[in-house]
Amino acid sequence: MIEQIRDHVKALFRDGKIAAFLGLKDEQGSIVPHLFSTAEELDNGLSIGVGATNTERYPLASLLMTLLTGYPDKTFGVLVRGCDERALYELIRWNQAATAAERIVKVGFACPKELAEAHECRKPFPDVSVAGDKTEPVPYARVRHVEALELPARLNYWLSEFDRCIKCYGCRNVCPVCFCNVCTLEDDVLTKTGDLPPENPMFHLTRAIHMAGRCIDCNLCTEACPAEIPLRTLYKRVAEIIEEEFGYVTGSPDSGKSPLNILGPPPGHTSAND
Amino acid sequence: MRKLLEFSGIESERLCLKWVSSAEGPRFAQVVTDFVEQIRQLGPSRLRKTPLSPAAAQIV
Amino acid sequence: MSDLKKPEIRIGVFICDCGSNIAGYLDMKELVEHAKTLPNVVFVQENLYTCSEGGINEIKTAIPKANLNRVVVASCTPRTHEPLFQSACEEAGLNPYLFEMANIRDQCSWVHQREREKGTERAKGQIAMAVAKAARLRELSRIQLGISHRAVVIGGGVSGMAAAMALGNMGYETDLVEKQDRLGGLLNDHNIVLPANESPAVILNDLKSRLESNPKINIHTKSVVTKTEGYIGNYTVTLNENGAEKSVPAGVIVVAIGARVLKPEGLYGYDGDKVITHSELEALLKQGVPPAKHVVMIQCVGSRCEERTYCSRICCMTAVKNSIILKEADPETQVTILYRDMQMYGVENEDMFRKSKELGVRYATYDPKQPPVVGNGQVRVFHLRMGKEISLPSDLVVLSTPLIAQEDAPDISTMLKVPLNANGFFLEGHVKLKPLDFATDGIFLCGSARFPSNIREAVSQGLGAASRAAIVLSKEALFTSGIVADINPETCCGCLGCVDVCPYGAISYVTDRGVCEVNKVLCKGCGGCAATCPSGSARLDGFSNDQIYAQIEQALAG
Amino acid sequence: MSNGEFEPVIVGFLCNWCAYAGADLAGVSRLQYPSNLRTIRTLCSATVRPDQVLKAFQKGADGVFVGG
Repeated sequence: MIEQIRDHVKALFRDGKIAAFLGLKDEQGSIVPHLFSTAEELDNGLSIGVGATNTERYPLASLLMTLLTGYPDKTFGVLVRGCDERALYELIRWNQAATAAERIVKVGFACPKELAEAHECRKPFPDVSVAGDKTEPVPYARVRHVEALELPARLNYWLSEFDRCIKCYGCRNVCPVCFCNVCTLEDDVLTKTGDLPPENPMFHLTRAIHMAGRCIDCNLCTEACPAEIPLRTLYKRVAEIIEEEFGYVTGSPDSGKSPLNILGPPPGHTSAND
Repeated sequence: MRKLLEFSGIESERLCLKWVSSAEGPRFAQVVTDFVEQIRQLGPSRLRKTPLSPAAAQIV
Repeated sequence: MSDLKKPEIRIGVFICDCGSNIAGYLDMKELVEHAKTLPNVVFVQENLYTCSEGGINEIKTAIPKANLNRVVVASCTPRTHEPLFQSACEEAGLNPYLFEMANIRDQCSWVHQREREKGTERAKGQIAMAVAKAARLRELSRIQLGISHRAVVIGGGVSGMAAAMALGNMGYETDLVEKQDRLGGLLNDHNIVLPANESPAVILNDLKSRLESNPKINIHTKSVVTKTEGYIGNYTVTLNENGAEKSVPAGVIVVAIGARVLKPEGLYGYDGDKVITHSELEALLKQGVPPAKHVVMIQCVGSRCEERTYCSRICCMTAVKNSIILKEADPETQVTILYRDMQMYGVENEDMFRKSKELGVRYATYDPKQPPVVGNGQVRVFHLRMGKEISLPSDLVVLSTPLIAQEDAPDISTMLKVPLNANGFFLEGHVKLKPLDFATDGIFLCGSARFPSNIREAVSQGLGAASRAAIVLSKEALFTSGIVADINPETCCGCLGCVDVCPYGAISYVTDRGVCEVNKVLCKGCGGCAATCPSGSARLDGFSNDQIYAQIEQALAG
Repeated sequence: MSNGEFEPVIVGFLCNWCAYAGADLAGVSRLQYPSNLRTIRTLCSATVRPDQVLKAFQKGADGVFVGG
């Protein structure tokens, strides 16, 4: 699989289609994001992560945004899994790379079955794929577990989870679709900064609301959380609600405007007198 | 929003969104009366205890 | 920006008895004592009537005397009295946006008349909330705008003509823009207009000559509006007149583009010869009565159906009118009207309906599930009352088709950023309260562009729209409200959420800086942007997050 | 204050043009309703941010009413 990707990216370099390639690199055993600037460099450590259930995933989509802004006339190749591609779709929809969309060359690959299962991935492959065999989406069951609880138990469940929060903002920092320059969660008026635990459930529900129509279900937040708060379960349900209410699926290429940015009567609404 | 509250363990009935036009005084009174009654049935919010408990009040 | 550098916040609270309206139901002493304990409150006064001259003077005196920099009045509703108290603050040298009201009458004493204690508790809460908000108020300023005292009326039908005439007579330079080569719109095609029973030419010629002789009115025929820019008081409208482009300034724009008649292609064997529409019948009647002995009229053709759910309102009276004309020309002519419901509202229409029956016009209802069938010189229809199919001989079938929205309505809607409804007609600002206004300031609406209307309605709406417009034009200058949104360019991440949300098109994206910006003239202060902004960069002055949070905290402090 | 019966606190966000006016009209008509409501005037019900609703619950509101 890695060979296919290497050859493909080399061809992109050779044809002058990309100025550099944002991928992963094996640096003496640790896998880190890396910007490959020549075709030759690809021979030295290009990686897509090690092992079938590796945890070496990074928000490459948000790193790419920084590159696109920093080099406004360059085109970049980028390694994408299903989740990275969803993040890119969503970032483009939110105008974070709308004008730069044509400067992104996706080099996609399908995640192995074991990885997809480990993350219960809803679509473990990108639309644009050059390597790997597509595997089946894996359903995510945690939401139903929480729903099986009685209301008071649910609240207790969440409060006990949330109260472990140490406000490291890791969930936000790793999130590929968190693009705000300032974060509401650091707004002193909403919730005092520095207080621990944060005002719960408000603190985490506020973030959950901001994830509505944005979360692309990559699971990086839960992975990043040192307190092991099952944030994804919360955001997953939020995404379900958005889909139930508005028929909107985040991270798909053609869902149109975000439903949360439409105010006023839906199309077809008529005034009361006709 | 209501679905999120529900998922978090807060009764969704605690949030009420109603369209009341400027010409609907009686409806406003009725809506509020019904809503207050509904909340009475539900009992105090479980979140209320935290800020209003004597211990918390002392800290404040 | 530290709090230390800010001057101390000194709030004065004025609590109104409103005679016995408030004092009769709440414990005023307790309210006063409670208000004194609230943070930042340095002055509390009870007034018999705060809104009276005496009460206002007490506010004006107290501001300098107690060195107040925030004022809270606890009394009735800000919806009626806020401007009064704001101007009192302004006269005393305090920015009017440093004022806040607590509604302890309309939303407290009056609705809790039987609960003195609990009502007093609520009033205490509402006052505490108002004080908390007041402490966080910021000075805001209004923007003064110049005005172009001119109007553009789009559409030279009877409604647009009436609007232009009224505006011209009031002395405002008015450009009347008509896309056809003559004024009058649909009225040109009519045969006879009731109730005066006169030729439409009489009305049209009168209107035309008066328009033409008014030097304030510029008539542009064969002209279309191609572009509009600006905002209330300061529009620039670009016209294409006979192929030549030109721009005119306008303070207001009136949309009077009317409607058009649906051609019932494919319905009931419509052929424009033996099966025609009422407007085609009227064209024939102008030449003389057509030689038909058996006439069948079918109502609701292409209306009140799935594609067009509405009733076009004017077709019933048109059909009845034409049936009378046919009957009066030759009593031997058989006229039958097949209908679903007859809509003959008003005294004159009802009289006309009765007269048609006296003349022998026959009426039969049909079921839209079993519509009439036209063919072979007859119309077959299932007669609901008789419960069987009947066959009517016919040498002429006349179809009542609805007025439908103009083809260029979507273009004008996009150009002026004003909405259309599902049927393609323009959507007014408020069904009952703003029937001639759009939600966008400075743009008005009349006639069949809004909904099929008869001549009288079209004229009265035209006159109404003109007087709505004159409210703007008669001002020397406009002041925007200080309550507008603001986007912090430092923190805006350019996601365009606010641009999509804004119902007034007041936010634009500044491409080179990658941020969104509010046009404070267009902004109505609805705060939709503030609610959708993920980064909290958009803020509604006067209703900002910290102010609302403070109110929430106070509401729950008790 | 508490005399046994539970008195909920309800925060009401009222749109200036609709529900706030409706509430005023209820007052003008002297329609009686329970006094558990604390109203906050907003300029449009669309401005009520979800985090404001959450804040109200966080601070212990037993109910939140949004009137458009």
